[in-house]
Amino acid sequence: MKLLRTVAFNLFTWSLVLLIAFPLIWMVLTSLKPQTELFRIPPTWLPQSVTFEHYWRLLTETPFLIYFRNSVVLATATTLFVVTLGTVGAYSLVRFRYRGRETLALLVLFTYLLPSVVLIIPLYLAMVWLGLSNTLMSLVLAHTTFALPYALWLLRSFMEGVPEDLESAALVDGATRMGAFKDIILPQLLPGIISTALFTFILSWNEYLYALVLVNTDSVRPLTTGVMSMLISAFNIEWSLLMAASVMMSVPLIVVFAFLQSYLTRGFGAGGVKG
Amino acid sequence: MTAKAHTAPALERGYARLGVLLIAPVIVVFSLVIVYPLLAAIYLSLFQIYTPTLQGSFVGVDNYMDLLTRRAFWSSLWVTLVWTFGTLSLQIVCGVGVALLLHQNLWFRSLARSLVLFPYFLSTVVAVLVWRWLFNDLYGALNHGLMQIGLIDMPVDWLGSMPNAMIGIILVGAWKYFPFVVIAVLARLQTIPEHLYEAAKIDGAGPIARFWDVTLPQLRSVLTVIILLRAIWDFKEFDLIYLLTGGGPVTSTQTLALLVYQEAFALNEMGRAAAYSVGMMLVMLVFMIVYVRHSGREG
Amino acid sequence: MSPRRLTPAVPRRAVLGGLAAGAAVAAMPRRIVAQDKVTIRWWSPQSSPEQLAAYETQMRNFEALHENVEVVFEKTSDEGYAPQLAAAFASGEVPNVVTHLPSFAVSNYWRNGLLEPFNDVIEMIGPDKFYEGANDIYEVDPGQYAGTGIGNSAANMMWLRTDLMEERGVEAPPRTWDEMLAAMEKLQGGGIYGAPLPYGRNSMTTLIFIGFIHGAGGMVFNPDLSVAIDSPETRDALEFYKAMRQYCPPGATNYSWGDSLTAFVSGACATGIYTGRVLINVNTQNPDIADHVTCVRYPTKSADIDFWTFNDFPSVFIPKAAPNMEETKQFAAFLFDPEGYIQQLHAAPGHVLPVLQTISAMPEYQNNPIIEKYSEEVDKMAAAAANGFNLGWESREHQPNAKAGEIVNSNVISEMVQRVVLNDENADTVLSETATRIEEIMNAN
Amino acid sequence: MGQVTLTDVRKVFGAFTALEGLNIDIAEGEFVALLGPSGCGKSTTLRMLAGLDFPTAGTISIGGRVVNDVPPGKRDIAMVFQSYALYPHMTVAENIAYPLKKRGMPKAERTAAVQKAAATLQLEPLLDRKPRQLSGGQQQRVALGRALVREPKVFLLDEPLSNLDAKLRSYMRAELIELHRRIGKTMVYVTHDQLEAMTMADRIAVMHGGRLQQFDTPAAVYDRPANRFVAGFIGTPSMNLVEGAVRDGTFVFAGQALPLPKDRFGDVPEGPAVLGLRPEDIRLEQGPLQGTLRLVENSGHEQIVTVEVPGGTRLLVRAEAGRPLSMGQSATLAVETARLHLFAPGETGARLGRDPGGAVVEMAPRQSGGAS
Repeated sequence: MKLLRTVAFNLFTWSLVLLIAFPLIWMVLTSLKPQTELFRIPPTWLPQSVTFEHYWRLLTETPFLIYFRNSVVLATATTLFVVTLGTVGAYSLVRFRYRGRETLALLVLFTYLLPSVVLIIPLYLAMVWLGLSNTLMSLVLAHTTFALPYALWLLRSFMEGVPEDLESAALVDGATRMGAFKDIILPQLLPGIISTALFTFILSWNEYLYALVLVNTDSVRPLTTGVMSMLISAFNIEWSLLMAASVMMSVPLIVVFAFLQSYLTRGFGAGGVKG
Repeated sequence: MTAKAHTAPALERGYARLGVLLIAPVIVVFSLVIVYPLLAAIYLSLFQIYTPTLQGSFVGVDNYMDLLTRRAFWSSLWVTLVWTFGTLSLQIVCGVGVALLLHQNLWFRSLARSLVLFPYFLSTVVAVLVWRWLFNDLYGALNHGLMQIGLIDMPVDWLGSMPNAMIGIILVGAWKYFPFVVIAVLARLQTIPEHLYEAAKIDGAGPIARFWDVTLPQLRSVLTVIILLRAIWDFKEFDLIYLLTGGGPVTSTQTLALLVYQEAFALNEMGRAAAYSVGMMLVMLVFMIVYVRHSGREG
Repeated sequence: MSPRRLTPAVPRRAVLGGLAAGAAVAAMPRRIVAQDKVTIRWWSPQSSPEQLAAYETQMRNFEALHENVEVVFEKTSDEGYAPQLAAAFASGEVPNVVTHLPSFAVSNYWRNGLLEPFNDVIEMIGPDKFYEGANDIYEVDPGQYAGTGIGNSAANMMWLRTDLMEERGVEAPPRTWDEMLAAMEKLQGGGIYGAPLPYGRNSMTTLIFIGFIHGAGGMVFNPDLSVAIDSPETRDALEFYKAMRQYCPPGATNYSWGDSLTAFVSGACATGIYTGRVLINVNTQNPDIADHVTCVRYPTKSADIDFWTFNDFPSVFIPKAAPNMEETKQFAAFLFDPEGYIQQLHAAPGHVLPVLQTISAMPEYQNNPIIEKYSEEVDKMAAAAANGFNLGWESREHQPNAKAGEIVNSNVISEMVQRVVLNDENADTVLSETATRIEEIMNAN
Repeated sequence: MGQVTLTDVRKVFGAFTALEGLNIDIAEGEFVALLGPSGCGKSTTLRMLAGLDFPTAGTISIGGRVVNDVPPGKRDIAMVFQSYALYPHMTVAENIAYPLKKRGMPKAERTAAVQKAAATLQLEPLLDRKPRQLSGGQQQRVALGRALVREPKVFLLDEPLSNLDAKLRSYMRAELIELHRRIGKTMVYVTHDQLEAMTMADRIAVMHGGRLQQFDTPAAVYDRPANRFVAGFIGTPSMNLVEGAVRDGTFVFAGQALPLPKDRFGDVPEGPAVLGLRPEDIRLEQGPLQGTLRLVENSGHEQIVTVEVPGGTRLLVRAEAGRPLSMGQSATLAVETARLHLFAPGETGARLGRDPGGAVVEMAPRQSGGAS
């Protein structure tokens, strides 16, 4: 009886899981179908012949790898920048007392409300003034607009989860504030930092609107807009290539995910969502 | 030395200085990438401006009068609210439900979790492409599958007519973002002490009663935060809707973010776009304050 | 209409200066521009792999002739060019040459004082090489050109499957709307739809439907640019467009160019509506039907109403703020150098048609498998495109309409189609509201 | 060397005054307990000594040096936290070595010092473990080890035993006493547990509401509480405190009159006052008070009896084990009048009258005293 219940539960849950994952499975299947099979009516569920030509074309005939490199550089730089600023800033917000601290914390929440659409043009002008227009750096700064508040907010809760006594103990033991930060707080904060870094990376990796407006050279275009403009045009929608590109865009995320999934969930548990 | 020590807590001031120093980079960056564009947007909203040149004339509050009197803003606000409410509730219900399932003992639980969580990490562009391909009227798997199992005879037009288009974006939005709820709820579920359930069992509570009386109250704080965050993000959502329906049919799925984009870049009315976005922020601010007040009082 | 009215009182610096006032960034140093090498940036939304290869040839050829010049191609898109150019103009960091935007974008930017006069370039190319009247659309003031065409396109050709026509007993291509509906009745069925007309809220629906308004004998604007859309002809067009809905795939409510094209090329629809791009796509993606496609001009309401071909006049223009103007103009003219220009045209044979009659005549141009195989169709399209119009210029009598871009982008016309066809709203109400909205847009700024 | 002095220390958090006019003088080698209920300011005092909090006014000096502006690490102190605050990512050895490392001690010396401290505290087998692999008592010893190893002038201990179970706590208490005896360093020990304070400290500083109430030896605090708060706070079960008035050389309450010894209370003016009587100073014998037994709690070695006297006042009385007592029984009470206390009314009403020795009790709490 109990076994039966277990089996039924597993079957039910797994069919639900597969249903949720179906679009992803379909994406992979489509990317393996030859172009001629793609537009068959009715569609075939499983590819009748499997081909990797779309992947090959993507890598050899299109600037996909350039976009890919740009995305990697962009997301990594954004992550480094935002997490560094965020960690130090969160330390300041949580463990120091000075005037305006509370207001600042409130402001962070407020910046959540800003729609990206509003910021684009002024931001673009600022980038030009800074001499950064049409560079990856301009996207790094633009991504900061949404990534930094989020990172700061996450890291703040993680920081609050680090017992204050640890820092006090380090101070008494002879460390300076920064020494205690480096020796004691950073190692304690590491899971939180990793978790925040992952979220930041993903946000930046997936961003579309700023990338659409702020850069227009293939040499600095990231994957999101690169793939869209390359494969969806007025004269063709290359679904098979798109699906192949989609799979390849997701590969780094899969890798990251496979290795660090526990950080994501555990990180959240450690205080990320306590508010 | 003694006299100085009496009056000034120099050590404390030193620490405060260090604290300010540490937050300074954040403030500088915030001023550059958030405060300045925000002020600029408010400033721009007082002009009538041709987007490509940013040339324009001062019109005072005309753009705000436009906002109040024209239907566009209000109908987009309504669309935004429908979308936000629809997708958010679906995200919460599915998120909590799936989290509860994944919290149980499941075969290959870790794999199942990865599969479920993955849509959240997928690029919006990819998610939209995959779904547009699924929704495709002629070659799409969704119509084909539904026809095979006999639910429909003719392909359904998923994104081009109402209410399908709204249902479509709500569905894709929920699919894309419910894993966020799953992650957070799952993390919280793992910290609910087992003895609470045991106590409830001893008191004779069945599984459903245990969910309502034990699980849900324990989840409340986390749900409060999730709802706030997701509501803000959904309210602002641009990529997903823009790429899925572009706001159509007619303006049935044109949310405020899309309206702002259209005013700014299709109609070249940067001033009005700025005014609309300021309006959009105010709406969000009001909702947020009401929500925070409300949940603060309950909690 | 006077250009003065479009250039408001406050100078550009007023707004920009105000923006700068609050921003510390204003004080930051500008990027140091590389000195010796002159860089020319070229933007286009058209960038299929074949076209890119052609561009590459043109750029390298030019660089070979001008040692100190480096040309870089930067891709934009039909959806993305508006915000990107907006950002570029706003910042002054403009590209040197922009190609393949619709002609009405050119007049819009010109009216706002953003473009460099193009007369010099036309002189360099040789005004007599152009087809007669090819540059009329760019003549913003008498003798003053804002740009020129990089090509012509006949966007609303009706594509037909001759094999299906034979099989289903359709003897001749339809000439009138009634014949069209009759043909649809026969052609649809067996998993094949009649036509991939666009009903989406996008520019394709707008542009194609404007063709149908003209097909009913109506127009959107009177020659003096007063709004003329609220007319019985538009009603007829809406009615016909609505009647066609049942012959279009369900997803046509969201169709844009790519979807519509693919629907014909994949064999899902018996007819198509597109430019000559169909030819190359059919040959590469669905060779089975490649021998059975042909095209005619799209039917009109009755045989006494003339065909109206939609030609978006893919353009070339130079932003006024572009640096290195001398080299820029030389490069713009060089785009029409036969070797590169023909390769560019061959990248999508029949899609972009030459604007220089000297080119059409060249054997190098004619010597292309697609153009040879479909010479009849290509000729038909060339003739149609040469007499084509668009919303920026609805007839020879019309003044150029600088607001056409905003009207297309506002989706006001595609929304009108959707409201009547999809939402079944009352056509009279919708039409009068549409007319009002168009007037508003015309009067804005 | 290890003397600690707080002079007129005041601490204000926003609108809340946490400490007011605090003066404490701790001698070299002394073991002082800061005792009081939670929120009395004892932890704040300790944190200010450590340099983790900052006095709003006043001076703190350690070893004769004013340390207000000296960062914690340079004050030559060591601190043991209630949570132990062991660094979770370091092994036991690394934890203990951390303060030495921060002072730049070479590695070899560090290892030797760690070994020595570990030997003292029997931590050798645990040196390579991480804190989370240790029991509470072991963690406690590591925290002590980390404090010991750097040989500071002053030890600060913040409720170090409160997270241990009762048995371990009494064991560690003895250990700490032993440790203090052996190393002879100044120790400041914060606790809310009077038993710890009474058994371990040379002197106890009783604090309440941000003020020092009494600072004296355990015996003095017990026998001569400086005010009503100290009287009620020290002692288990706590002292009976009865509101009434002094009239005609007697203490009058609820219609009863208790004669006051003239040598001690002859100078006390008439008027409202509070009578203090420890349970062991009342006996269930023939005496001036009548009462009824309301509750008898037998703990094996003694019985605590709640007696209700007319007027409703309830008094706790300590009685020897084995004596037959039952609820509802009536009894008379004898009072050891020589040991009764009298306080001015109010929550911290001062002690009234003379001590048995004859000196008039100071009206203000005693603030300092010589080393005992």
